[in-house]
Amino acid sequence: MSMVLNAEQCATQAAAKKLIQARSPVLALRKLRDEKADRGFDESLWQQMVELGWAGILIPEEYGGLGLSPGYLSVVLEECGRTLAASPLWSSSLFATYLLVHCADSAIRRDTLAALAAGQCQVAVALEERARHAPYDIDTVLSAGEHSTLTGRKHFVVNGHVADKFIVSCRDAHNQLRLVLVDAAHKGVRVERNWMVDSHNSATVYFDNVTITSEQFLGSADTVQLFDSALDVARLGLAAEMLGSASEAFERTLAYLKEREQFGVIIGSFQGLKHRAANMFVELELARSCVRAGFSYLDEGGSDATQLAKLASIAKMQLSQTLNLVSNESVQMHGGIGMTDEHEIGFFLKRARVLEQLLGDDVFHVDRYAELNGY
Amino acid sequence: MSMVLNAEQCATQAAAKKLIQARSPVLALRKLRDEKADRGFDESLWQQMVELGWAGILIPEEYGGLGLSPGYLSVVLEECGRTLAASPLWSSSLFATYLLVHCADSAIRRDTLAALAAGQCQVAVALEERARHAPYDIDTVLSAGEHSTLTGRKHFVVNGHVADKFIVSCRDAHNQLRLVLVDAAHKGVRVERNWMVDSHNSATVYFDNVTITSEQFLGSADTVQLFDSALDVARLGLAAEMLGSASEAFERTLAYLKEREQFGVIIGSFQGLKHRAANMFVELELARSCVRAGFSYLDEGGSDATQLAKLASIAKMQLSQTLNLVSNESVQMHGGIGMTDEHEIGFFLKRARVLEQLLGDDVFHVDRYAELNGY
Amino acid sequence: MENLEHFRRDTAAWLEQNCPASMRTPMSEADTIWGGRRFEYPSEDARLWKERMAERGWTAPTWPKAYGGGGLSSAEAAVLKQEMRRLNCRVPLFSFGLGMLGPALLEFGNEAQKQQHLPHIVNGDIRWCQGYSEPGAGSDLAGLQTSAVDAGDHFVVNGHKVWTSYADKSDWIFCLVRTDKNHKQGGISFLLFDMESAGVSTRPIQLISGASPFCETFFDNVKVPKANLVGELNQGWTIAKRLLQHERAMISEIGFADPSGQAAPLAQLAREYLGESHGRIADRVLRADIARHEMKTQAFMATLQRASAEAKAGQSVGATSSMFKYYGTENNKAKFELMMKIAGHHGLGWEGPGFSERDLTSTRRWLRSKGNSIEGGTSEVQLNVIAKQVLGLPD
Amino acid sequence: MENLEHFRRDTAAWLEQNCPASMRTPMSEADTIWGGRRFEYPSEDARLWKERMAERGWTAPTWPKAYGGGGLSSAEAAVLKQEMRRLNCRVPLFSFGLGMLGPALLEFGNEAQKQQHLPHIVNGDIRWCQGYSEPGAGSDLAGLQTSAVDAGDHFVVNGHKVWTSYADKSDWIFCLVRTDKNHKQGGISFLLFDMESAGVSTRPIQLISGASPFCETFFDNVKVPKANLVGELNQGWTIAKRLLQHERAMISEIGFADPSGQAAPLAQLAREYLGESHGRIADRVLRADIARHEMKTQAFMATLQRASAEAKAGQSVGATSSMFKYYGTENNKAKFELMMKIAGHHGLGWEGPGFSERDLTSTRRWLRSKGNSIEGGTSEVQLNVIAKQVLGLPD
Repeated sequence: MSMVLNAEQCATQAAAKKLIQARSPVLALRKLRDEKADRGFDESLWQQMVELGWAGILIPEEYGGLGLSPGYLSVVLEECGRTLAASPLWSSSLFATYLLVHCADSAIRRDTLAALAAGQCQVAVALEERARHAPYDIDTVLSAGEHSTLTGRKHFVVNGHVADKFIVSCRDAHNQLRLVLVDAAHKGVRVERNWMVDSHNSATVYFDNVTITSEQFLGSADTVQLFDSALDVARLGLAAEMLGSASEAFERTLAYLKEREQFGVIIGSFQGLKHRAANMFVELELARSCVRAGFSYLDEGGSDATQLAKLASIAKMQLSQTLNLVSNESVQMHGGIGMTDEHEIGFFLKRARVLEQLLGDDVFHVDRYAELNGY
Repeated sequence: MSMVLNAEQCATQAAAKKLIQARSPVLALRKLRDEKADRGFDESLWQQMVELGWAGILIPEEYGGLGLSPGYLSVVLEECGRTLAASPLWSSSLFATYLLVHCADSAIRRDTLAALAAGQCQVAVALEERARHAPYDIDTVLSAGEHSTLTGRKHFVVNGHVADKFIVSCRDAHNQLRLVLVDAAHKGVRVERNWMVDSHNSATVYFDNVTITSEQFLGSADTVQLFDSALDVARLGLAAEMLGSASEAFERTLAYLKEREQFGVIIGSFQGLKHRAANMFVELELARSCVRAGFSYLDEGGSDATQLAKLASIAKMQLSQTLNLVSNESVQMHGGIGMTDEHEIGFFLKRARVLEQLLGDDVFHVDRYAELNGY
Repeated sequence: MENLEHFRRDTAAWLEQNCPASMRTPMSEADTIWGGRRFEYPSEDARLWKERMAERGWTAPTWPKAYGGGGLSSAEAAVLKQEMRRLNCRVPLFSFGLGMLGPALLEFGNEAQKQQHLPHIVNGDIRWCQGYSEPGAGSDLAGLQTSAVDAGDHFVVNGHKVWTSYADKSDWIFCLVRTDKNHKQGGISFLLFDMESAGVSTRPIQLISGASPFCETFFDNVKVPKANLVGELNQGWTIAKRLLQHERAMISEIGFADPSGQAAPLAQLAREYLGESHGRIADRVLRADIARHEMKTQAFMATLQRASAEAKAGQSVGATSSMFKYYGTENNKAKFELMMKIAGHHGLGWEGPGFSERDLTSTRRWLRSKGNSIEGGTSEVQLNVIAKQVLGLPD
Repeated sequence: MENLEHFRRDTAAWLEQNCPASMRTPMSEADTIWGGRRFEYPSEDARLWKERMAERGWTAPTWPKAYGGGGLSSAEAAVLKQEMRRLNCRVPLFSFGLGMLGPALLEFGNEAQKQQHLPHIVNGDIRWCQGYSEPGAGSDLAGLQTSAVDAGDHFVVNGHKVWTSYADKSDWIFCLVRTDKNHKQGGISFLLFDMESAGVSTRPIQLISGASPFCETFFDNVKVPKANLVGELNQGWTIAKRLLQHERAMISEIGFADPSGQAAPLAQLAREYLGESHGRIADRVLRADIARHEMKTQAFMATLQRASAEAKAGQSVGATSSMFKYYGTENNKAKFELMMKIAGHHGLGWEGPGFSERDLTSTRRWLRSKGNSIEGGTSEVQLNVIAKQVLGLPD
């Protein structure tokens, strides 16, 4: 595996950093929060992202996308993580788009991909029904019969209240996992926005006897495999975003350690804090390697599902653990000022726990890794 | 609970400290090891302990003992822990004796107790058959029929090769747990001494169709309860010994931190080491409290088996964790010299892991505590 | 001893007669009677109960009668406390004046200051706040820069305090100020002044967990009469240190005394959110984490018991307050982190209908817990204190 | 490029022809060919193989031919290594002379020293050991006290070294000595001398894990000719630092390259010792600990890969050797601690028939692993280096 970014990815990252630092600093998230912004993200910034092609990175050129590998999106997500920027990039342009790109051909798929690439549509994946991540432990059902109907309740649906369509996981009459694409405007769909600790978008979505036609299915016999791969790619995307957040929180804290004086000295000169900072640095280096390993595998066309699963679980575990550590240490090392809402470091702590829980925290992925290895 | 030692216990502790520091410093264990001493402990020291009444602390006065509560033995064990002193105090005078004192009356019990108090007999409890502590996961069987016979294999039998008798756990024809008292000299009993990392005694004991008569049974319908309580008392005894070892290793390391110079300063002035030392101190304080809480409960006649079980599991968990931490940090903080056999600190590391595993490490007791609390 | 039993009977009888029924129900933090000029009593009973107790000086039972206190011996005060607890009587008045300034004035104040301030504290007429920390003086409190400059018969105070609890609701402040720039600890004085003085302003601090009692307090050429200096000029550090001991002990209790009793035990939460298998919490790893946490908490509580028993037996180990502050707060933070893991999605709500009240409260409490290991002396400071004072490690 | 392929073909052909069959089997640590005056070759093939390689200078492929080396370019040396690996050829000679002293002499030695020593290192005639640490100079190596006093045409060396690997089996020593008491780093010189010199004695060090290659080495008025000084007087620290970089890199590999391949994976050990339930390791907590450990190890190995890729791409982050030394050794210690938990009673054997060979080996390896975070710069020193050199935190 190459383990390093190629020149184009470096360029994409530089462009992303420039745009996001300028247009979406942490202050932007604070404003969205304080103003209780309707959409929960900056629509004009999003359109700029679309113009840069980011919404279509994964989408084949025939549908108006760039047809690139996920590694190109990872560097953008990492930059989003640095400023905690809110956008549909992860939920719609990575997670949902990956599912649509990789499912069987159909008119609905073609139309949706074209709309996604053009930034005219957003899709959210509605999967969670339990307190903790459990993609296969679901009660949402698809009734049998000539006219299937979908009934269930999904929560923790990222960007759910601004989505035009949902990809919904459910079980059919044979208890098989199915994925269906449902219009948000469809009769029987109800969306309830949740106000989360990290001020990012999340919703509860209710499906009450929603009529489903055969064109709405994603995948067929291979649904589980498709869903698993998409989950793993999405987990790697989260890991990239978390890497950005953890790096930024660490760097801000490091700067504070070099600037804050107590007892007549710079507090960064205390060995107790130095050793903790050095240990965080090492964990961050491991974290970066996990993210790179995962995306290198994808970029190089790796297609073994188990290998991808292991890489994704390692990355999500390492990033969850590291971001947890760094976000806690950041507040502690900032001292009193870190506890104030006025200071930005607390935003990293809040966002951290959401990112940790999304698609499984370290406890989930440790268990899964053991499972994948057959013990 | 009183949580503090009474005046007599303080006096016992002082006497124990004096004798053990003088007669059984760590150097004594080294000698036993290097000379591969037959008995594995100092017989003359043991006789002195017997003369001081320690072998009979738990034994009623009618059998020649002192009839005291286990707290009196705990302070002696703590002092033994300080110098890693080898003796049958824990295995025979606490664990086996507690079982005999609390089982139903019988001639064999009376005779054995009298011999134990007089130091004329040593009893070892033979219970383990698995890699990790698992008192109820056993294959040793007691055949049905007129003449019962005992067949099985026990390992990790502390002081097994010097024991005159064994208390053996087994399952009868109804799959009920039974405890039987077996003479080491009995036909069909074979003892194999093991050379352990801590240079203390441990043996594998084989029972091959050993004839058992009804007088040899300890307890009857209440065997499980008797065994559980004895295990818990023995666990508290280990915790007391571990408290001594951990305290001593910590104090030696602290002294080294105050004496060793590198880079022109006392290494104990480095904040990184200071914080770790302070954290160890706190864990040791918690450890001491757990030991005191357990023995206070016993000394005050506490008789609720579940309460005792919780106190014992908390103590064994906390001491296993603390001794693990302290023994590792002690070697690391001593640096290169801590790695040499010539220095005594390594003996604490070696003994630590044995004490941790005996009757369950922290992982075992955490699971048990959850079980005891019904979750 | 006989007198004490006599006192107990009289006290019980008086309490029975004078404590209104509504003041004998469990109270939450929101029911605290702080007193002060602008305080609005939640009920007539609350006011009555405070007045009756204050009249006897029993809001400050051990303070001398001369200053409005109860004049009780510590044995009598203990009996009063026991009887109040037995009869479920609410605390009639709680304030920093009673808990912090009063004891300091009794020890360090002059006669005029005691006469002037103590009776108003006992009555709850005046509510006090504490002006200690500054933006540049947190762990290093003695580095404070708020200055009091001698201007003849008064000082002129300028500066900026932070973490002033309830500054916006208080009437007076006891405040550490710098009166000598050339000596650090030896250049600090302890001043009292009215928050209504010209030049005093406050601004509430929003925490990561939401609204808080904390304020920033600004002093812009505030005139303070010299009579309001407690103790000698430049000797305020001694008083400050005495007060900090009280504060530290208060915060370490956070971890183990869950005053509201609202928090569900972790195991119960886990059953609910993680489900069961074979009668056990389904996720065995989190189950073990819960058990381990509860065991550590038991070990910590046993240590509190032992310290108290040893203190009685005269065997105290020293620096126990640092140990309790350190472990209690770290353990409390660990509890909330574990709770977050158990609650998963449910632990991530901020407001609105998607989450239960319990979920939303626990999110805020998780965030608030991060401050425990910072306020009242950081964990790092506590470890330094243990290393130095208990372990004797060199600087 | 064409030349390189030519070289590859020739090399492969030569190796095929000259490497004895018995030298193309897997080797264990015990098969290492150290060379030296007293070395006993395990077989005639081993001697032959070393001699044939040494004759071409291929025991030191990149050293100049003038000193007996192979004179290969680094590209050619890489090809040689690849071909040897492909054909399973054993390493013909391994020594501190080849790995440590040789490169130092090439960089810092004078012509006479190179002529005198390098050919013997290439041939394996002389075995070298390293005299660095002292009882009072561990982490603070520059605090060393072994003195070399000027006595005209020679130095007189007195002192006490520890952790001298294989001192009892070596012929010569490269040694740090103090030649100026008034300057710390600037008072150290780098000397070479024969271990058969009068006044040199050694004593093997027994470790907590048992026998070891380490020795204590004592110098009692040892005469060393001045010609044996490498570099300038009092400039030895520069050479020492260069050599330490090599050592650190070697030790950090301990954690991830299990050379013997004997250690059973933890999961396999757990299946055996803990049993299974529902097809999984029965103890779910230890199962999770194992998985977490293996994941962290994978993350660490990915970091080694990335560092190597970045170094090639010229993006190196710096101080990577400290990071690898720190994490590799701590992770290795954690692995053995976990193994101890899994093995329970089986992990506690020392010798005798009650335990399997695997069990006994793992006990020793667990104990030996404790030294990993001490030797070659403690974990604390590595963290200091990272804090200073990478993070730029002040002293």
